[in-house]
Amino acid sequence: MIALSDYLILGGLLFAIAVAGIFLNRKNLILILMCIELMLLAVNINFVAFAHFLGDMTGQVFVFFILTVAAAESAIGLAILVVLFRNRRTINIEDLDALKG
Amino acid sequence: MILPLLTLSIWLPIIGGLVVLANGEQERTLGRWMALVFALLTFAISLGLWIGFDPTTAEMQFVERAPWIPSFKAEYFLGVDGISMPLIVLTTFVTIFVVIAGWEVIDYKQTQYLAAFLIMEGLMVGVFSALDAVLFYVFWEAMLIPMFIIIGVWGGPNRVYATIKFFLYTFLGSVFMLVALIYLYRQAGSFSILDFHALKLGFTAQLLIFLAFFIAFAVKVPMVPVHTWLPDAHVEAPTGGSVILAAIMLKIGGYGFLRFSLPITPDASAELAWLVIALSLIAIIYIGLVALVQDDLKKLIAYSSIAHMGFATLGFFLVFALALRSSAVEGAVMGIEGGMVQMISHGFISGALFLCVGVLYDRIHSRRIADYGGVVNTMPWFGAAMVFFAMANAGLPGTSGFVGEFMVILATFKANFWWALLAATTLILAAAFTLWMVKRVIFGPVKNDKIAALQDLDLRERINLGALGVVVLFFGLWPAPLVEVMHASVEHLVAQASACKLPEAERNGCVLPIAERVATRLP
Amino acid sequence: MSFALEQLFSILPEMAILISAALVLMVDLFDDQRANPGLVREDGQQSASPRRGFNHSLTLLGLMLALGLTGFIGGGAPQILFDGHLVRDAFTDLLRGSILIVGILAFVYIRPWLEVRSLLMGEFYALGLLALLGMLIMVSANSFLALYLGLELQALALYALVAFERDSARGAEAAMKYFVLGALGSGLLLYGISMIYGATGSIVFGPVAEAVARQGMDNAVLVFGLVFLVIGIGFKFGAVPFHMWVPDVYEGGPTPAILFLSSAPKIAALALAVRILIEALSSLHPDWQGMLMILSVLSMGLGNLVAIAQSNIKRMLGYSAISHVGFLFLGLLSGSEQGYAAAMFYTIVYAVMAAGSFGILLILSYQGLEAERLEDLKGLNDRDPWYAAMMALIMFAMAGVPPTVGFMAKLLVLEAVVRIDLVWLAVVAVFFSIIGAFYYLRVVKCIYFDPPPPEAPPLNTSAGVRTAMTLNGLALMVLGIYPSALLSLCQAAIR
Amino acid sequence: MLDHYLPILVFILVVMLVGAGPLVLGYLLGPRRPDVAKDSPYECGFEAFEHARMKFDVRYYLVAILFIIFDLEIAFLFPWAVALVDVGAYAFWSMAIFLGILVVGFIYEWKKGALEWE
Amino acid sequence: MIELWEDLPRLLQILLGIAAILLPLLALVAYYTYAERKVIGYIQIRIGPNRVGWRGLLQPIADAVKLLMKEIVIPTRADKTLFLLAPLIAIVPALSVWAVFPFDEGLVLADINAGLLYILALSSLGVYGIIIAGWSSNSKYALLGAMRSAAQMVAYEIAMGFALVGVLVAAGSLNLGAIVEAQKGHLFTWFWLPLLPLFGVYLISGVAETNRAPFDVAEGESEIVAGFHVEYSGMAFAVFFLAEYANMVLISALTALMFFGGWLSPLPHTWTGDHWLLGDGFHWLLLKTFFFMFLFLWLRATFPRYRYDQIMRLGWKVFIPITIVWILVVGAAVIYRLPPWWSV
Repeated sequence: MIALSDYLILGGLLFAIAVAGIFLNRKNLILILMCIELMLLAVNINFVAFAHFLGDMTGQVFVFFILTVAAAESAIGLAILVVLFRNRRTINIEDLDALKG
Repeated sequence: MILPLLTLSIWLPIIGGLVVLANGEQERTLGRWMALVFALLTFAISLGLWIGFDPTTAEMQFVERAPWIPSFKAEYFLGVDGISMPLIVLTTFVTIFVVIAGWEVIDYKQTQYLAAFLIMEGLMVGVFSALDAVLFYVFWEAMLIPMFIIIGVWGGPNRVYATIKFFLYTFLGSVFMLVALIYLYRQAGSFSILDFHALKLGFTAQLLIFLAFFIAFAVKVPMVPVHTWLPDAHVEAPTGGSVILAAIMLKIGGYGFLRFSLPITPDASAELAWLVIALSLIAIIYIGLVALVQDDLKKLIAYSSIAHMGFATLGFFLVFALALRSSAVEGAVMGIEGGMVQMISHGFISGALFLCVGVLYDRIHSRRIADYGGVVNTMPWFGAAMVFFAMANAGLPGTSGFVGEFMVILATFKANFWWALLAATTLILAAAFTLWMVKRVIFGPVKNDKIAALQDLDLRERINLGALGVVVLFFGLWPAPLVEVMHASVEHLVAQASACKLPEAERNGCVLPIAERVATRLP
Repeated sequence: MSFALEQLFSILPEMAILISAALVLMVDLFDDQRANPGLVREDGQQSASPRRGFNHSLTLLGLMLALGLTGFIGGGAPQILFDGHLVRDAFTDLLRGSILIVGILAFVYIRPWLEVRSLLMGEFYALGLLALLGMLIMVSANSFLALYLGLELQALALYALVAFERDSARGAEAAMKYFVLGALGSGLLLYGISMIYGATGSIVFGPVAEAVARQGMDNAVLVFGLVFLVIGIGFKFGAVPFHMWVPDVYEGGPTPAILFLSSAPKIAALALAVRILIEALSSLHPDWQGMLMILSVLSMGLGNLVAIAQSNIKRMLGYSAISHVGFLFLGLLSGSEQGYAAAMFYTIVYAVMAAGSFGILLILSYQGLEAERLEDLKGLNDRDPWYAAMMALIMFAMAGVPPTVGFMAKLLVLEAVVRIDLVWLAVVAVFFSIIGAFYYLRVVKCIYFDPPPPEAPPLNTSAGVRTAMTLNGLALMVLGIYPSALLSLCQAAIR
Repeated sequence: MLDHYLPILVFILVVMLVGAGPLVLGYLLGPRRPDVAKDSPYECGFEAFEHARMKFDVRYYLVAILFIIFDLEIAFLFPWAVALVDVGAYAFWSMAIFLGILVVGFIYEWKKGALEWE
Repeated sequence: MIELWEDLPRLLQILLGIAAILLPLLALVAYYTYAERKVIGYIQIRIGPNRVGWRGLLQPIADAVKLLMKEIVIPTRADKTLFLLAPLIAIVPALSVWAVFPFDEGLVLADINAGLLYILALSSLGVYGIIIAGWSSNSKYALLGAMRSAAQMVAYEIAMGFALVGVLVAAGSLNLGAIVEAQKGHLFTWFWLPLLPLFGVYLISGVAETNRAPFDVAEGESEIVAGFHVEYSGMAFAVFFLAEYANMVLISALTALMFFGGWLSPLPHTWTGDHWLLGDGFHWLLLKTFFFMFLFLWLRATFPRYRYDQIMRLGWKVFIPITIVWILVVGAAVIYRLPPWWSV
């Protein structure tokens, strides 16, 4: 049987990959958006695992809401991306330097 | 008392200022008359304080106490004793002349100018009468705002630098005081300054609190290493700003020492009295020398102010050295009283001197000593006034300047001969820089065409300088009323300052507390 | 699953906001612009069509209604609603009210700007209302789920608002940065929540608090989750070192959006912190106190120091926001009711100050120029003494100079810190506040000491804007002189 | 419970084989005679004008976004539908409100032309 | 017989079950292509294939052999892996769905509670195959066709999903067997009547989902040649082809299951008893499925191709509002126990 800790480690790894992706990736914004999604999915794994092992439905319900929010988030993220691309003709992170103090 | 005189003298000018402000820039004549009326009214009310004051007691008088921030135990707590009351009257008195001085010469946004001074007056009265630390701090800091704007808007060419420097120096000093006040609140359970006076404190705590207060007040006074904002501010400020700055704002620092440092942290004050005294002596001598080489009229007066305030702080902190001898309590009282008299008389004299400079500046638009010479030829009345005030500044007997200096020097002699000797050099130095200045500006041949074309004082200026001159002369000849008013309070203060506030554990037999510890440090 | 109509009664303000958002969207949709070209004003500028203005009125009406309802249903014993997911107590009442008031101010200030740029669209209002709705849900949340949903509703609407100026490259970039880091923050927060859920088996604050109290700090999962929660809160507040988005967003975003994002969301973020750290995890106070302390000192330091170097006033205000966050953390980390009330007081006051400062920028920019450089404020006193006075008041309040309320706010948090014998922290705080005073003074300097640019037009603003700004500025003064009313509300809310 | 899903797993594996089998067979049995013309992408007989990875209309993106959002609504509707009888009128009216909000958004999209495809 | 079955190892049972489902299914799909040509031929008053075998009955076999022997052309600059993966992604979901399909009461390979969810999930995967095929071909026509058909499929996916929600509300279960059981009674207790609008939406969406005429713009020969699979040849093309027809069979079977009572007899049980022909049984399901499969062909022969914008409008602006309204109606009916369907 798969233990709770295995799920947590999986979730943690995915989460770490996502966070690392956000910070290390310097090329493509789409990748960042995907990392954000991955992050939320990692959280979902946690929630489902906990819910399963606690025998409590709340965690799964939470996952439902997270999924919805993730979808809305990616919708807005992509919309902003489109606006950005239209104005700057690039989605390269290194080119986003208009705002520096 | 039926009328809440203190509340009135705080809020009447503030409301007056707002009224003047609301009156707008168009109705200028109405605006300045209103400002004058408010200033006179306030003075009249504060005279009520003097008249109703009972000089036989050190108790707080005219007390008003109402809850303010209940959850915080901060109160609207006002009251005066013999130390603060004269300063309030000084404030309301000087403000009148500031208003008159700004009557015609201020062209740009005059109503804002007058309103700023009226608001400032209320706040300053508030500082002197607040007995709640939060209230005190609020007034203390709020003062900065109108002053900041006065210097910044109506000041000279370098005003921005000067005003920001002024603000930041004073702000820097005072925020540490805020932390100290909060700490005291935690210990005392209320923000009442009187409760702070009664509070027992350990030595380290006292030391830190003293330092926090010291930074705040030393900047304000100003004492030597942190004095550099003052010449800048004075030079750049408009005449009225300089007058208020020199005549009253500096006094707030001195007042702070008397109200906070000495009674709240007597042991730490004793421990560090040498520092204050040393700095005061440095101010007196070194700044006196600096004043000698100034070529700017205002700067010269500014430096002389620093030197004179050094006298005041010297007088205040003699108390520990004098408490050494049981017979010298009187000396200690005299030192503090001398300092107080010095502060008040300096209020009149420096105010008058800045007005004099203002008179010249309004005509010639220069403050450089080198631009003047032989003014007395075209402006005899002015020449007379200026010479008079210059002599008063140098401590000529018969003027109020003499009384304070004399009392402090006398007290210093009782404490330590060498200190007194150093302090006495001021008589020479002050005479040197003022008289030399007078010689260069007033006397001699008419220097240039501008001087030749000068008009003598008009009525407004005569009233101003004349009234101040009368006061200077009055207190110079008969200082008794002033000294009597504060006597009881100062005695009480000396008693507070020489009591040991350390908790039992830390006393180590300090029954003869301060005196002995001071004695070990005397040369 | 119990259902009673009274439960809906307690969320009437939220419902009012939701309905007005939907109405605004619909009204705007069916307002045919071609049939209704708008009036041409004397100055040749095309004013919005009457029905477009209707959006504005509808929004304000909805907010006022919500505010009235908040007062109407407020007070009384705490009510737990919807299976424990929502709550209505004094805390909710006060923060709801504050958010709505700040929201009303924001909408009043925003209008002329939008009007001049023909952006007076229903979407802006609808998004703004939805953001407010999210905040209201955050302050009434009693479970991690409700809190998270409110947070996201608010954040998503704000992301869109920042990107609202579709042709602005800087706006888009700011929105992207805000989005990525905001999403990252929510993700971290969520990860923390999942850990807390795993450790306690519940997402409702009450049971979580009980479970945490039982387990204490021995449970590694709990502490692990706590770290993520604090980081998430740090992101949402924009506390150093999670502040990267703040200056860029403040600088790049359109001013109205920033007005929105800098004011009321701070109150909601406070609710986030209070609900999580104080209601759910108060037993872990020793753990999070240290973390907050680090965040606080760093925020005050970096925020104030870097702000000095800014010439863009929006960016400067961004750094100033960071430093203020540092200050309000002081109240939170104290762990006492007094401290929490102080933090709350500070936050509400800050929201009002921020709304006012950006309001002035909007007043200055609505003529077409985007006022965002320090120079744009020059000579404001000559152009309009009253606005100058108000801006000066706001700046002094931000610097914490009495008698403005900024001082009272600082005093309260400092007291809270001194109360737990962290005098050194108070000294650090006041030290940084002196540095902070410098750049606020620079703004006042520009307003009062510098001559206006020769081409600067006089400021003709509507009576509504003037009234709002007057109330805004004077509130800072009045609250400074008489803070008891608000303070006692804050204290009642914390209890 | 997972036991029920075992057949599904096996089924999917088998189906993969069934799907891959013909491909492999076709690969093995069919000829392999590539030439340039045959392997060039179809463009009505012309040489390719430009890169095939072209930009396409933003409307596809809009559709994708709308799909995601509506699909998630469905995700909410599924559990609701199954549990409707147990939860009763409360659930029904909650969902009515939810769908009401959804409809507001839908009307918005409609009027804004997000659903148009001229 | 039963004992023998139960003594088999579990895996063998499963494999046999799978074979029992897949082999007939594949045969059905193969002969569906033949049926299509024949039916449309007769509708257009011609004969259709008749050379290979008796009446052309061996035609599908011949086609398969022919395709098997053809070259699988991989265009230059195509993403080879994805190019070959795409047909697989198309066919796997189309066939995998049958794992949870109940053919008769209790006759189901995997009796899971979330059967409908599984079907919905898998059938939405098919679109990936199309997108990947279009993108990896490195051809404009393929890409455009893929985008179009993807947009169309997702649009109708929503309508379909909403329609399924209606079924769920009516049945109160995600289990397909339970959904059939919920329709027990007679022809008029089947869900097609109370869910008439949803039935229509589902059926038409099904046609659109499978990119069949009249919604076959994605591969419209006259517009964009053959859409996403323009570059596919040989067996790779055949697999796409297979997937499409498998999907049609699936949609038909699901319609029969969800709206037409599956294996239930149209006559009330009280009349028929357990009669081998008139009573419930697999043959009813088969019959109903064949009917809908025929409907697919009929539609293709009858209707002209829709324009793309009309397709999108139909999906978004007609079907979605209808379904939303009807979900609420059904919900209210269930909650407030509308006779005759939910009077219990």
